Amino acid sequence: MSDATALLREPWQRLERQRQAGKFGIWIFLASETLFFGALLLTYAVCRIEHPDAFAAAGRETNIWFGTINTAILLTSSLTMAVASQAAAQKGRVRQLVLACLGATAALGVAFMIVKGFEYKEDIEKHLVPGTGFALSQPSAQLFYGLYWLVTGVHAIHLTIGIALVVRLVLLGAARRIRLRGSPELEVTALYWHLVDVVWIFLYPLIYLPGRAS
Amino acid sequence: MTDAALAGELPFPPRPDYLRAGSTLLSWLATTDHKRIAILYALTITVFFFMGGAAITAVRVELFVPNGWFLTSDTYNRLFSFHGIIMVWFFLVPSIPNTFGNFLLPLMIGAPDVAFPRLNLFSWYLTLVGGIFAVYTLVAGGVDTGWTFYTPFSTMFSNTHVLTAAAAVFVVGFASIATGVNFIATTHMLRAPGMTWFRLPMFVWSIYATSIVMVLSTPVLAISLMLVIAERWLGLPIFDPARGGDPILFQHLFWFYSHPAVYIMVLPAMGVVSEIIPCFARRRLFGYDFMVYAIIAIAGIGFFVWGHHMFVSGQSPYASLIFSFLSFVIAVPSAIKVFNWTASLYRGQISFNSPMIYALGFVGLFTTGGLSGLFLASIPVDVHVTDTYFVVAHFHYIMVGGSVSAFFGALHFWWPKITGKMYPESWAQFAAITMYFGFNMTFLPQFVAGYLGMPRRYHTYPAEFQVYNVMSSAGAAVLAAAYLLPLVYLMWSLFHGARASNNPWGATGLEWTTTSPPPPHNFDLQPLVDRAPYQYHAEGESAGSDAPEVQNARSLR
Amino acid sequence: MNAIFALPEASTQAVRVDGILAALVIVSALTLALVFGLLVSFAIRYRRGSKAKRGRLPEIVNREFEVGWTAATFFLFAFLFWWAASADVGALTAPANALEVHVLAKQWMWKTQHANGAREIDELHVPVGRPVRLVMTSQDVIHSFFVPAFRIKQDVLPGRNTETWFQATKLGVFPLLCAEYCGTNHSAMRGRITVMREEDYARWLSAQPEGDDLAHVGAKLFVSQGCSGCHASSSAVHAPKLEGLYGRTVQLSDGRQVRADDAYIRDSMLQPKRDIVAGFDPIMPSFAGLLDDGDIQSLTAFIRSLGQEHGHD
Amino acid sequence: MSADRGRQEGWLLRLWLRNALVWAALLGLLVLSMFLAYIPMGPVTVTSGVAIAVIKSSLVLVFFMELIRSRALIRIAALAGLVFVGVMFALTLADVLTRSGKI
Repeated sequence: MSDATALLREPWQRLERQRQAGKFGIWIFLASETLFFGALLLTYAVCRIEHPDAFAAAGRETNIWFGTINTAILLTSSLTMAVASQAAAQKGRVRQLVLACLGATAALGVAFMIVKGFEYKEDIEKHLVPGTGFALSQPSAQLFYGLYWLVTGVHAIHLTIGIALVVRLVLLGAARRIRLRGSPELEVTALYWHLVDVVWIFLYPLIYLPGRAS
Repeated sequence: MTDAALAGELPFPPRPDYLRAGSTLLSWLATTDHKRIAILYALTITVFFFMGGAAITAVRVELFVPNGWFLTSDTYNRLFSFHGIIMVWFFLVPSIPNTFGNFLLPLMIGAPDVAFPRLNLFSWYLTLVGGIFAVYTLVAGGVDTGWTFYTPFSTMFSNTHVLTAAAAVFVVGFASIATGVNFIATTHMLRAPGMTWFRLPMFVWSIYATSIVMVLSTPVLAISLMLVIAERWLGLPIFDPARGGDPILFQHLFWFYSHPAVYIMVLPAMGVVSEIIPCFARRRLFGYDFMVYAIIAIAGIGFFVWGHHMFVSGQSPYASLIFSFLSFVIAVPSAIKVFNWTASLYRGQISFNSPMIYALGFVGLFTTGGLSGLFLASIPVDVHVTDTYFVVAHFHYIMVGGSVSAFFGALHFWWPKITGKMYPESWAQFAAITMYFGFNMTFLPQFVAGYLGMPRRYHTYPAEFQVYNVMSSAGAAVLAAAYLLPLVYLMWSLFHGARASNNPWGATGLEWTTTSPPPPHNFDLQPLVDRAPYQYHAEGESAGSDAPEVQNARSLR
Repeated sequence: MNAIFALPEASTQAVRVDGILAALVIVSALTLALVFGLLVSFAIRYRRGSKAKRGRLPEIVNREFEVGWTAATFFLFAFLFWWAASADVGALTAPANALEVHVLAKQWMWKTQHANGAREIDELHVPVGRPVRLVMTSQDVIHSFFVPAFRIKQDVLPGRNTETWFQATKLGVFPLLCAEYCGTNHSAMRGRITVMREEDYARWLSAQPEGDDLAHVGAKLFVSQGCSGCHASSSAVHAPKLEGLYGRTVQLSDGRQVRADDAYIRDSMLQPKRDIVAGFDPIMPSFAGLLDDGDIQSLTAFIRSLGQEHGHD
Repeated sequence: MSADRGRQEGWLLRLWLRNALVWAALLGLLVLSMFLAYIPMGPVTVTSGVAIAVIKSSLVLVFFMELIRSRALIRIAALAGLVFVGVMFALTLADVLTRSGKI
């Protein structure tokens, strides 16, 4: 009982209701995020419709191995996050498992960022930064890379926030400052993490796959 | 036992109201009480309202003569840009939702607070940060893109502080999203027992619909501004025509937000008016369920019509036809609302307190503004009048004649509840009437000037338009005086006004069943709702009684 | 210049627009009269304490009332849409015999150029009673070509052509304004349209200094930019011939058909790989960045002239 | 006590199994989409990449984000974002795709 009261916040009287509200709230926020990334993808779609060849040529220059490995890493992090969140919703003794899975999730997130860092380094060396000295001759190929840097950057910011939230849960949970079992915060963090994953699932074919067939 | 004891007043120990529940600065700056946050917002937007107003005063003074007389073109452009940015994002968008919505939403549904009180406070701080960016922009020399930030002017050609201005709007956008999330969750999760969806007051419905629009449209604004920032600051080409970028794409993204934003500004105003008219006509709101459907329809269809801002932009003519049709469609629910407000007066007992004058003024001005919208939905007419003063007049009728009138109506209607003080009624009536006439003097001539071909955002203009500009500027002076008046007498009432009773207007909403001002957690007893709103008289009757049925079954009168 | 209280109807489009506008004004005035009339009469009749009858409400069912006025407004608006939209669709394409005038907008001036090469700045002379098609582009930001007396307005975009047309019906001088905010001197970006009799126009045109006409400038570019290396009829490279191309329907390699209009020719120069003509290899390089908007207009005029030489139109 | 433990372990196994299955499907689709990208099929190649992304994200939404077990309200919230993204794409592309042609 005292556990439940520890998790309860103003203005709620029952934890269950508070949990529902938190979950509902984060889903509304995720709907908002859908529009956020949707608008970016729309920008990409319009530019690609107007310049299909330049986008194919530009897409060929990306490193598909970095992209694919990173996608696999994020998908795996979603698995560990899903297990953490579903286990925490159960009654059993699951603290160790939840902590381990959360730790793995954060580690995979960091791994993604490291791979991304290597990829960025390579991109810069290949002169794929728009502006003077850009590697490709078509001017519209710069649109692709303008969007590439922006979209991956915004995704990376989201992922960094996600990693911070997960690490916070791990630290607080390990120090027994909060109870992870049944924690609304864990549920909310997990949903956010999965959305960041979903965004990447869409970015993968748009960034790494154009122009491979020709 | 005395009557008072029966009425449940005595058993409670004396407790301070929300204004007196703490007096340190920290108790305000770190508060999570939705009512205090509402006050913080009110102070913030008041400052911005008068900043935006000062900018446009200079513009109107400059426009007295065709070739300008005390401003350079650059200064002029910065002033109207600043006016637009401040008034749209720092006054109109947060005005009714974040002040009255914040204050009233929990009270009206019988909740102790909003669903996420700390998020609520965070959203105010975001507004403040955005505001600091905006003021910095002004102090540093201003921005001259207009509030629309059209590319490639904003990304490649303007030499002014586009970055900080865009950042200001970007940040305040997230405040909007946070507020929207909060209000939607509050409406779903915290309604008092018995407060079913179709017992919600129209104001709650309007705030709910507004929040949905905020949550789903604002992120697209954020993206459009982020793209501008990315191109300008990081040099990432997105809209650069030399590299194949598409400037019209920016307009799509921008208007995908900015048209629904009009509904963010006007839906809450409709909610306010739907509260005030029944109260002062002592009548049930005519066609409550249709009013609900209309507000949801407006919020939804509002996302489908943005292309009518782009009929001359080079947009495909097929797309223009679709947008034109949808723009006509959205006028239908707006018309329904006007008819219903009017019908609500039928066989009432109408008194003309200042909130009612504002509300009736709203109906008239909103109707005028809405009808002028039909001109803009018709492609051939729009081609002629778009980007002229006709459009300026049109949206000021909706946003100033509509939203700002309703804002002042709400301010007077709920002032006793918020502050516990009554304001001087005849001063308020005088201000309301002055505002109405000043407004029409300012903006009615602009319809004509626009039709005759005066483009908007013109520093100098052909001499034949001078007569209209002089009328406008004279009207603006009256309007400015009418806006300053309430500032004076409302401040006066804080110190010298009579104490307000719990329900000075004899209204039916839950907010009137608690004390004025309310206690920190709103209600001493959890309200229990057993009836629909606006029961000013018995079903099927028409005359209003003076003893309406308030929604709280626990509240004995 | 315009009168203070009325705007001349100086084009065919102006009459159409004013017709719809008048109808809208009448609809609006009637609606306003209805709403204001009801507001005021209810406000007076049912003011607090008045003697007007209250009592039980008459048995008019709410729902039918609501459905009734919803349907009524919907049909009214649908009719207005249909009317305005058909006027719009009817005026979308310029008549085939239209004079073509090129407009180049820049901060903060209008440059116009007639088919024979005569150039004007902030001015445009046109004959009365003859449709004029404007092909417009911008060198910098978005501008908007606005002639109130003709009721036309069209944004002028960088990196793209936009078109509008008008047929002047009145002689006189009419203001030309920029209607899309374009920076510091936006409000000074004004010009004049002079509508002249056909014979006066011809005389005026021939009196203009011998500007190189667009097609000749284009012909020079055709050689200097290396286009002729592949597209000249003598060339050994397998490239589409341009004679008689303009206005023709072209079969593309992916099965689509397009009309070879200004936009298509422009795209073919800037993004040659987008629309490959059936039977040819995608070997043409892009000329984006090498040709500015004026060059493209000249080259397009040259390709047009090739079509005319072969009697194709 | 041990029965209790056994029950818990059985449950844990099911939890891992269920999620691992989804994860395997996701990785399979990832490999498939990379493979398909190298086969020249014109517009089908582009579509296949996006279509697979839609399937993958649906898997994440339904199973990892537990939409399958959520209340109707949550599903509506999730759907709302998608619907309005659809509106934004549909109407913007209505312009972009029909732009060059004049009626």
